[in-house]
Amino acid sequence: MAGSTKSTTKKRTPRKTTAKSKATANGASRAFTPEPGDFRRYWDSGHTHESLGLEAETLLAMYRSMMLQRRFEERAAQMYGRQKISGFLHLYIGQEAVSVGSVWATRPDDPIITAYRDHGLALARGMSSKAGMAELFGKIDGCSRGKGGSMHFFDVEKSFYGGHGIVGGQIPVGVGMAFALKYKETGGCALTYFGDGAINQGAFHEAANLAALYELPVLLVVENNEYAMGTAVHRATAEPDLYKQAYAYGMTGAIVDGMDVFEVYHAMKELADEARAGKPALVEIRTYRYRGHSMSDPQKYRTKEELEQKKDEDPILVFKAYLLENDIATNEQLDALDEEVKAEVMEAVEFAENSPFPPLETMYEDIYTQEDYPFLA
Amino acid sequence: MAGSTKSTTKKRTPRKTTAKSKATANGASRAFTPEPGDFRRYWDSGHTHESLGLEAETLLAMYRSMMLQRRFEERAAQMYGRQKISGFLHLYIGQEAVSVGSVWATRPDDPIITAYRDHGLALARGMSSKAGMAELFGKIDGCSRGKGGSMHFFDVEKSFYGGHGIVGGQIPVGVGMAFALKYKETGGCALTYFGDGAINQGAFHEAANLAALYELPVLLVVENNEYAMGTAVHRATAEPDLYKQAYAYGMTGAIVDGMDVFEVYHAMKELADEARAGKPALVEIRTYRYRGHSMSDPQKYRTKEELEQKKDEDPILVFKAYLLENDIATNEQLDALDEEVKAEVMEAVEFAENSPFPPLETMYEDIYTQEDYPFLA
Amino acid sequence: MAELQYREALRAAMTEEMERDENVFLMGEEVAEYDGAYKVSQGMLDQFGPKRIIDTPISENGFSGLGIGAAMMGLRPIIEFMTWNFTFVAFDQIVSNAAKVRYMSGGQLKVPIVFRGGNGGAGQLGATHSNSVEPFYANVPGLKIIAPSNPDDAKGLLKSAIRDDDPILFLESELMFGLKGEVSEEEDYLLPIGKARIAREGDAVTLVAHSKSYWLAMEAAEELAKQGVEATVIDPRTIRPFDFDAVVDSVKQTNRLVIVDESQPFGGIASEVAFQIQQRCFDFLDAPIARVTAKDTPAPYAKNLIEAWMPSVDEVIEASKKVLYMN
Amino acid sequence: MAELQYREALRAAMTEEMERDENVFLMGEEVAEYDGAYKVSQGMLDQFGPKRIIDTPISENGFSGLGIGAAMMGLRPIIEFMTWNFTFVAFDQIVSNAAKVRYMSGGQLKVPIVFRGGNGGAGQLGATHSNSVEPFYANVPGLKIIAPSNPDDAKGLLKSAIRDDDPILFLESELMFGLKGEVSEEEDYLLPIGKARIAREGDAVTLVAHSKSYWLAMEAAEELAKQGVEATVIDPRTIRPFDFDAVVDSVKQTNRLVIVDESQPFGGIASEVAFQIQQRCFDFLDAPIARVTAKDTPAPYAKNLIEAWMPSVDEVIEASKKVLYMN
Ligand SMILES: Cc1ncc(C[n+]2csc(CCOP(=O)(O)OP(=O)(O)O)c2C)c(N)n1
Ligand SMILES: Cc1ncc(C[n+]2csc(CCOP(=O)(O)OP(=O)(O)O)c2C)c(N)n1
Ligand SMILES: [Mg+2]
Ligand SMILES: [Mg+2]
Repeated sequence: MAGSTKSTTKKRTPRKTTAKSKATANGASRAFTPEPGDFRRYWDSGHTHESLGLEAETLLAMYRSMMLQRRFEERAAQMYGRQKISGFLHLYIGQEAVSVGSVWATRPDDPIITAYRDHGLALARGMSSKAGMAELFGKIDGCSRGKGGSMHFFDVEKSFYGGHGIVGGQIPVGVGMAFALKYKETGGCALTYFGDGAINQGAFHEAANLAALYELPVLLVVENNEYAMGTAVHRATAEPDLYKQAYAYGMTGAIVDGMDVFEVYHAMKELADEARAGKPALVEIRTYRYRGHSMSDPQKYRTKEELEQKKDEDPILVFKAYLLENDIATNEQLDALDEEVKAEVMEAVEFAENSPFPPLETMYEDIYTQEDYPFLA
Repeated sequence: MAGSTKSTTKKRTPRKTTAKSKATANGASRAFTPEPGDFRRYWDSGHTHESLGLEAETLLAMYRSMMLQRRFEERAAQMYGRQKISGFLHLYIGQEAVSVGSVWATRPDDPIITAYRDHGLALARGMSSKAGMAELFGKIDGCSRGKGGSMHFFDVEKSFYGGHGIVGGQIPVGVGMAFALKYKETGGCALTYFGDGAINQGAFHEAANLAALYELPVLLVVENNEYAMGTAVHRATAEPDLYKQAYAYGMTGAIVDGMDVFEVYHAMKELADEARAGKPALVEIRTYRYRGHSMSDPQKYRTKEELEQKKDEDPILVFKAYLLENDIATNEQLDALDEEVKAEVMEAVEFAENSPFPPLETMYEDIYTQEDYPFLA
Repeated sequence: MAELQYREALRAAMTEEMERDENVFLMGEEVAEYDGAYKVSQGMLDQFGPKRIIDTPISENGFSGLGIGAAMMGLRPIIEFMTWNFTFVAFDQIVSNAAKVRYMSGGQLKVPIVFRGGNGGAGQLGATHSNSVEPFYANVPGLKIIAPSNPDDAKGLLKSAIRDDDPILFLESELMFGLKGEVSEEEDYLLPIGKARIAREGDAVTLVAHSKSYWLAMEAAEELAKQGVEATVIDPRTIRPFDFDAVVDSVKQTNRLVIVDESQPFGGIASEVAFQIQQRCFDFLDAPIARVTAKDTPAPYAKNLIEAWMPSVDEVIEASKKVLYMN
Repeated sequence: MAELQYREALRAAMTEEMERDENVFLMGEEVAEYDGAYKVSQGMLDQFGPKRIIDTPISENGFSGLGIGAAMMGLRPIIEFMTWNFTFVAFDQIVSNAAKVRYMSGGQLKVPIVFRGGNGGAGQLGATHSNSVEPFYANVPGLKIIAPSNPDDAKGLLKSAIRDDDPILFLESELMFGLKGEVSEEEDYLLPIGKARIAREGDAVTLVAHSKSYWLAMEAAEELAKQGVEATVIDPRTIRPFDFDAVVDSVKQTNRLVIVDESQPFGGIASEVAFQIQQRCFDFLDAPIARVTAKDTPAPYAKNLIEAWMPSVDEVIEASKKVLYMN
């Protein structure tokens, strides 16, 4: 670039910018570093149950919930094979530390909303396995009266708001739940879950901005299980560190080890409490799904080795090892607990099997609150 | 938090994260700073026309274009008052350094797409003022045959792809134009403009991610004129430094003084050349609109003082001062140029006035390429 | 009775309901500090404060979803769209969530929300800004759709809509916001959702028309009356559910039907009304059902074109004469 | 003739057109490395490479718009939607841009793009995943809509669609992807867009049915034939423009019309066909036009409910008998 020393050359008064820049001269480096974001790492923190203030009893309840989710879904997969269940069935297996860590870290009436991979969070939050299994079977005693199926579990009494099938579509709704909590000043925090694939939906962007702008009590939790169907994160998202997107909204961004229930617990507790005070966060939980995306997934997008290696990190095995090594439970106790859970699931299957199909007239129910709505014939 | 010194406590092997964390211990600070983004500042750089390699002749052409845009729109506003023009009319007055800096910095066949505030970019890119004015009048010789109006200027021969009325809707389209350039290996760069309000649309987020993911030759240029209708940026966007959103896409983020045509020129040239090589950027140009949002805006959202102060920064006045102070033109020359431009605009008005309304049958033209499409009667 | 503008009637409805129920709030672009893009919410920020009158970013998908979530939790949001054209970016929230979440939850949830704003042509705004959205949303079970043609209906129906527990799309019109009319001063003036209004009775032909088109139908009816043809004019007021019974009753008298509907024709409201009436009044019809709609093209900008594009009084008269075999 | 699955016919059409014209490319979720969610694009990544077979993020609005921009610049994109349900998040791009940009530019631009994917019910998928989108898009001038019922039509029409210079919505069906049928081996097998196919001729009643519903109509016709009732079955194949002439011609013979249309009823295709036919065949109709559609409710999950919700052969037979006054 030609030098410019002409003395009459004048520049107008510069306008202010909010960003601090390094010294700049004609054409010189104009790279600069704006204020860094608020980023947190919940990983390898060396937590113990004591450091987190968790009683032995609580640990066993958490472990039981993880097992229940696992066994429930293993059985559901089997029932799918027997054509008792139809449509899409997305299993949560491998992600149970996320649901359990979250639920135990938050309040029973903190509303939860998630996508179609919803069995785990629903059961963790206390949905009865009977109502869940009956829903999969499409029966009238299902949690959604047989109208929703696997992708649309609901249990509003337990503050579980679904189960949503359109990728990303539940994120603004979750932010709206937070809006209601703030409006009513309940002190609650809305827990809004979605997948790594969903973060690429415009709905995420709009919802995140609204959450931050209105200072809503919400955690936007992205369960990064490394794949959206067959697409690895880095093939879908230009910046594969998803938590960094928090920066765009001036929001806290956190990365959490989702195979470690203690890390999830700690992160969700701390961040939810900040959210209650009007400081929402984007929480990226790194987890893994051991099964295919849905029931008909050839899974060519990952190697057997990858899968095997990941199985070493199985959050249930890891937690079990912790319980044993720390003398919180014996092997026998845990086996008994497993048997108990299996029995519960078998009961749920039986319940679902015996529950009637929804009577045909229920097709026209639960659409409008208006009783005499005149449907077209 | 209770201390945890129990010696049997074991932790499983930690998983890797991509982010470097500060030393963490139980409950200790887990805040961390990930790699910084690629941010650039084009502001107060002390550029001169020589440092930018711009000839006097070029400077005068740039100045003329800025004046043409200004006079065209002043006259259009007058014609709106006389009800020669109807519908929405969004004036670009104050933002002319953006259009001119951009167009002169890039190639004539680099496709441009923008929102409804489109007169400035269209004229800068060489649309005839006659075709523009006739479009505003809704006449058959208008740039869009009288079918588009102010919000939908098109001049495809000049690589000007509109003029789009749905806020944010043109952003994915602009990224698609870049996709075509890359596919065809033309070396072109798609220039995609939108407002500060538009950045809050999901369309921006999806488009930005696609641009970065596919390494498309595109500049996403947000013309931050401080308001979206009556809403100041900080009331609509949680992080009012819009350029920071680049970080979410691992993209270059730039902030540019949009009242200084040299800064815009320099930024657009440099960034477009990087984009041509597959490195798209989000370019925030800080500018200002002197007129109301559209023609019926009471403008209560800003003070007279603010407006007056901003008028001191008028990009045309600033540029004019530069031309005079650096002996590139005399006052008389610039006045003559102004007269010339005014005459051109008057001719355009006359042309528009005399152009016929579109014949009624043109209503059914330009919808399908198919000649005999059977429209419903 | 008080004379109010259409926009004032809407404002009165919102204000009264917000005074009555603190769970009602209003959210949308420019509704608060700007007093509303079309001044419907003028002064409401002053009265109710920023907690309940809330400006949004230009994020229709986001704040529609936000409203749905808030409604699921027991609030009663009124979501203003600057116009219904901009709901195409929020289509998924309205169709997949507002309409379906009650069903998919087996009735555990309800979504008491009102989405409202200007619909249809509004002058020379071009193709992206002149959509009538009835054909898109009327197809969707789970929604209710209201489109009042005058200030009185606007007030009575909006109040009912805000109290209704189902999601409601409330279609207004930029071109009618300034329209003045007598509005009931009854306390708690509530009009029933789903009931048509017989605006005029005549035995020669039935004209069905809602929202702005209603005024075309009325003007045409006056004109026809001068020519000795007395028309019944029915304003359905609600699009979903549609008061087909009212039309059936009338057609059984007049044996002729013209539907005026500013939507684009393919599968619009007029088509559905025609289907229902030919089914239920087959033996009563003396002529094919006719419709007057926008033309089957995108909306043009030029003054002469957009005027030709929109349904007109002349076209209504012509269609009426056609079903009467008068031309 | 070769026997191909519906998905293979689609693949053959895309492959041939991509071999012929290097400006054609395929983009969508899982179309490349995964070989397509429903294996329509199986092997195409291997043949054409990643420049032309492109996986996308789950960003329907984004990549629809991307396709439109690419088409405006002279490419010929094929955009696969995993299903049409997911286009509700891309509604604005399709309705505001693909359909209108040519008009708003006064004809300077064209948008030669094909959007394609599975449409309608596909088993027990629940309300968000069972939409028939015809009622939404057919209303929009600027678009063309094609919905083939068999592999032969799928191939011939998709090839024509890819060559067509207008934006085309191509509606397939998850439940038909495995359907086998004879497909012409003619080189450059192109079928005309906008022309119905008369699949069966009979003089008692006309059945109009597209896509999956076509097979219901055919089965009902077989059943009716056993009872001595010969039906004409018309597969319109294209929804916009719709070949009303073919239906008119037939109804003038049969005097009775039943439309089978898996969409939800209000303002669906059936309504528009009914409007047109009552208008053009008023004096020929011996009975009210009947329709068989999905029920006017969101789609339920339970097996028994979803079966009752979808149009069925029995309902088509019943409707046919009704217009024949046989029951
Ligand atoms: C808008 C939309 N597009 C596409 C789909 C189809 N689909 C269902 S799940 C899925 C992958 C989502 O991945 P992710 O968000 O990572 O969640 P995960 O399945 O891993 O839990 C896709 C593409 C959909 N349901 N909605
Ligand atoms: C999706 C959508 N929502 C709302 C509008 C109405 N609208 C038109 S312009 C505008 C403000 C846009 O502001 P900005 O993006 O900053 O651009 P500027 O007007 O400042 O150039 C709004 C809300 C629209 N056209 N499209
Ligand atoms: Mg995932
Ligand atoms: Mg702006």
